[in-house]
Amino acid sequence: MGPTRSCTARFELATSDIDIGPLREGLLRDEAGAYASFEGWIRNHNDGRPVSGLRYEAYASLAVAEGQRIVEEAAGRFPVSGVHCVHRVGELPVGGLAVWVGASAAHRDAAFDACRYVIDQVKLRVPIWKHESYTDGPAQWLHPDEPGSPPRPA
Amino acid sequence: MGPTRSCTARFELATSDIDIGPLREGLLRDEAGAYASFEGWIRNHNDGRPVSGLRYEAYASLAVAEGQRIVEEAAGRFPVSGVHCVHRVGELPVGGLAVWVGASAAHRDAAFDACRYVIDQVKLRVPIWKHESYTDGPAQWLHPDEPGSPPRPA
Amino acid sequence: MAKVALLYFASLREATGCEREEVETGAADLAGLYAEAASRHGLQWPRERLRVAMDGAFAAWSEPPREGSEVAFIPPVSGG
Amino acid sequence: MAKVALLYFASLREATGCEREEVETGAADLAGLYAEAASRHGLQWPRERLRVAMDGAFAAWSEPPREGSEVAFIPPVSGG
Repeated sequence: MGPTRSCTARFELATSDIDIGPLREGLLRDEAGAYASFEGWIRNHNDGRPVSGLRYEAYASLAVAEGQRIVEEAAGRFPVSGVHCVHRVGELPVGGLAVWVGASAAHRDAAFDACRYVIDQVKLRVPIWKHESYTDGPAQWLHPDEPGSPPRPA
Repeated sequence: MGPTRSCTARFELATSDIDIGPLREGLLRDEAGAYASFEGWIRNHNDGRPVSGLRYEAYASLAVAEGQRIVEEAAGRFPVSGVHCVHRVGELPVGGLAVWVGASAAHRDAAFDACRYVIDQVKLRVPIWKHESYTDGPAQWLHPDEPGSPPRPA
Repeated sequence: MAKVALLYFASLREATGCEREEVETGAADLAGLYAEAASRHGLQWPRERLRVAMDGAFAAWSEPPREGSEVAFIPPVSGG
Repeated sequence: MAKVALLYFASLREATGCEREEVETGAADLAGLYAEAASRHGLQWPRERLRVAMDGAFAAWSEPPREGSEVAFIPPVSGG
């Protein structure tokens, strides 16, 4: 399944800061009346613990393949003009930009829906892991429980 | 009804181009992990007709009061850190930025929901009108029908 | 009788040919005030499709016009 | 016997102490290959919590390991 209209659908990993200005401009289209974007920023807390920063690690080849599949699914499901996602890997400080998603479309329903679909699926499926550092204890890898899954091993 | 947490909620009219860089930065918060934005751009077509540009007119004092009410409603309904909307008035070319909405929050549900609420309500309630020019005929004011409403007078 | 200023926007301004007019009215409510304006200018909009604002806040059609107030008849909006 | 390279990420890499190892395996499927690795390194993750990829694409646990392939055991992801 892929887009049937001519439409940009692109996923990338970034090893340095994401510059959103040109990414947004790459989605401008004369026929597009709506643009929705999402950004994930590093919070200063997680699960009640004070976060000092983090590092993202990816299984790069599979992450790019799975991310590309996700943006193409979004382009096939929703009538968008373009959809683009960039995920950062490496060290990030509190406030840093971890992930950006942008979608342009003739109408706002499709722009919002595509943007939401991409970030939700990226968080579920793309092999990227967060190594979180705290001000109150040792750093750890995050491996979220799925609903109903057995507890994480110690 | 207003926000019970400390939270930015702001609506503005702009008479010149909207500069989104500083608007986005104004919503950065160390406790916010999610940012959603929406932009409305002038399309090159509407209802099947080729659009050459348009002009927005507002009943400014009421538009600002109603817009402010909307962003405060969003801040009260959804756990956001900040929500901001700027609507352009005056002449705009195809591709021009008509309206911008941004919302930051600890989690992405609230950021998306607040952003969507604001643009939906702004379109329904804020006294701003679109005067659209076409390449194939005379310009006209747009007054959308509400569902079930009697036809527009000639 | 109350003296009020009427504001017209978008296609209502095109239809009346003015953006503001001062009138003396004996209308009991804002609905009556609109009926007078519609009759004076030949406005085609049924009141049900409009909203009304007095002094910069939305108002009910059943409110009486306040002396010295500014009243706007609001056709369906198309911002965003 | 098949010769495969195993990749470990995140806490699995911490647990094994390596990001890549070459092994000869007689396992009939990828599930058996994981059982060998879990036993060798004392891995605590039950297979049900992991996914598996072969040569850069997600795979089924029932697939046999391909000679010369690269196999990754994928713990729950936390990007975004």
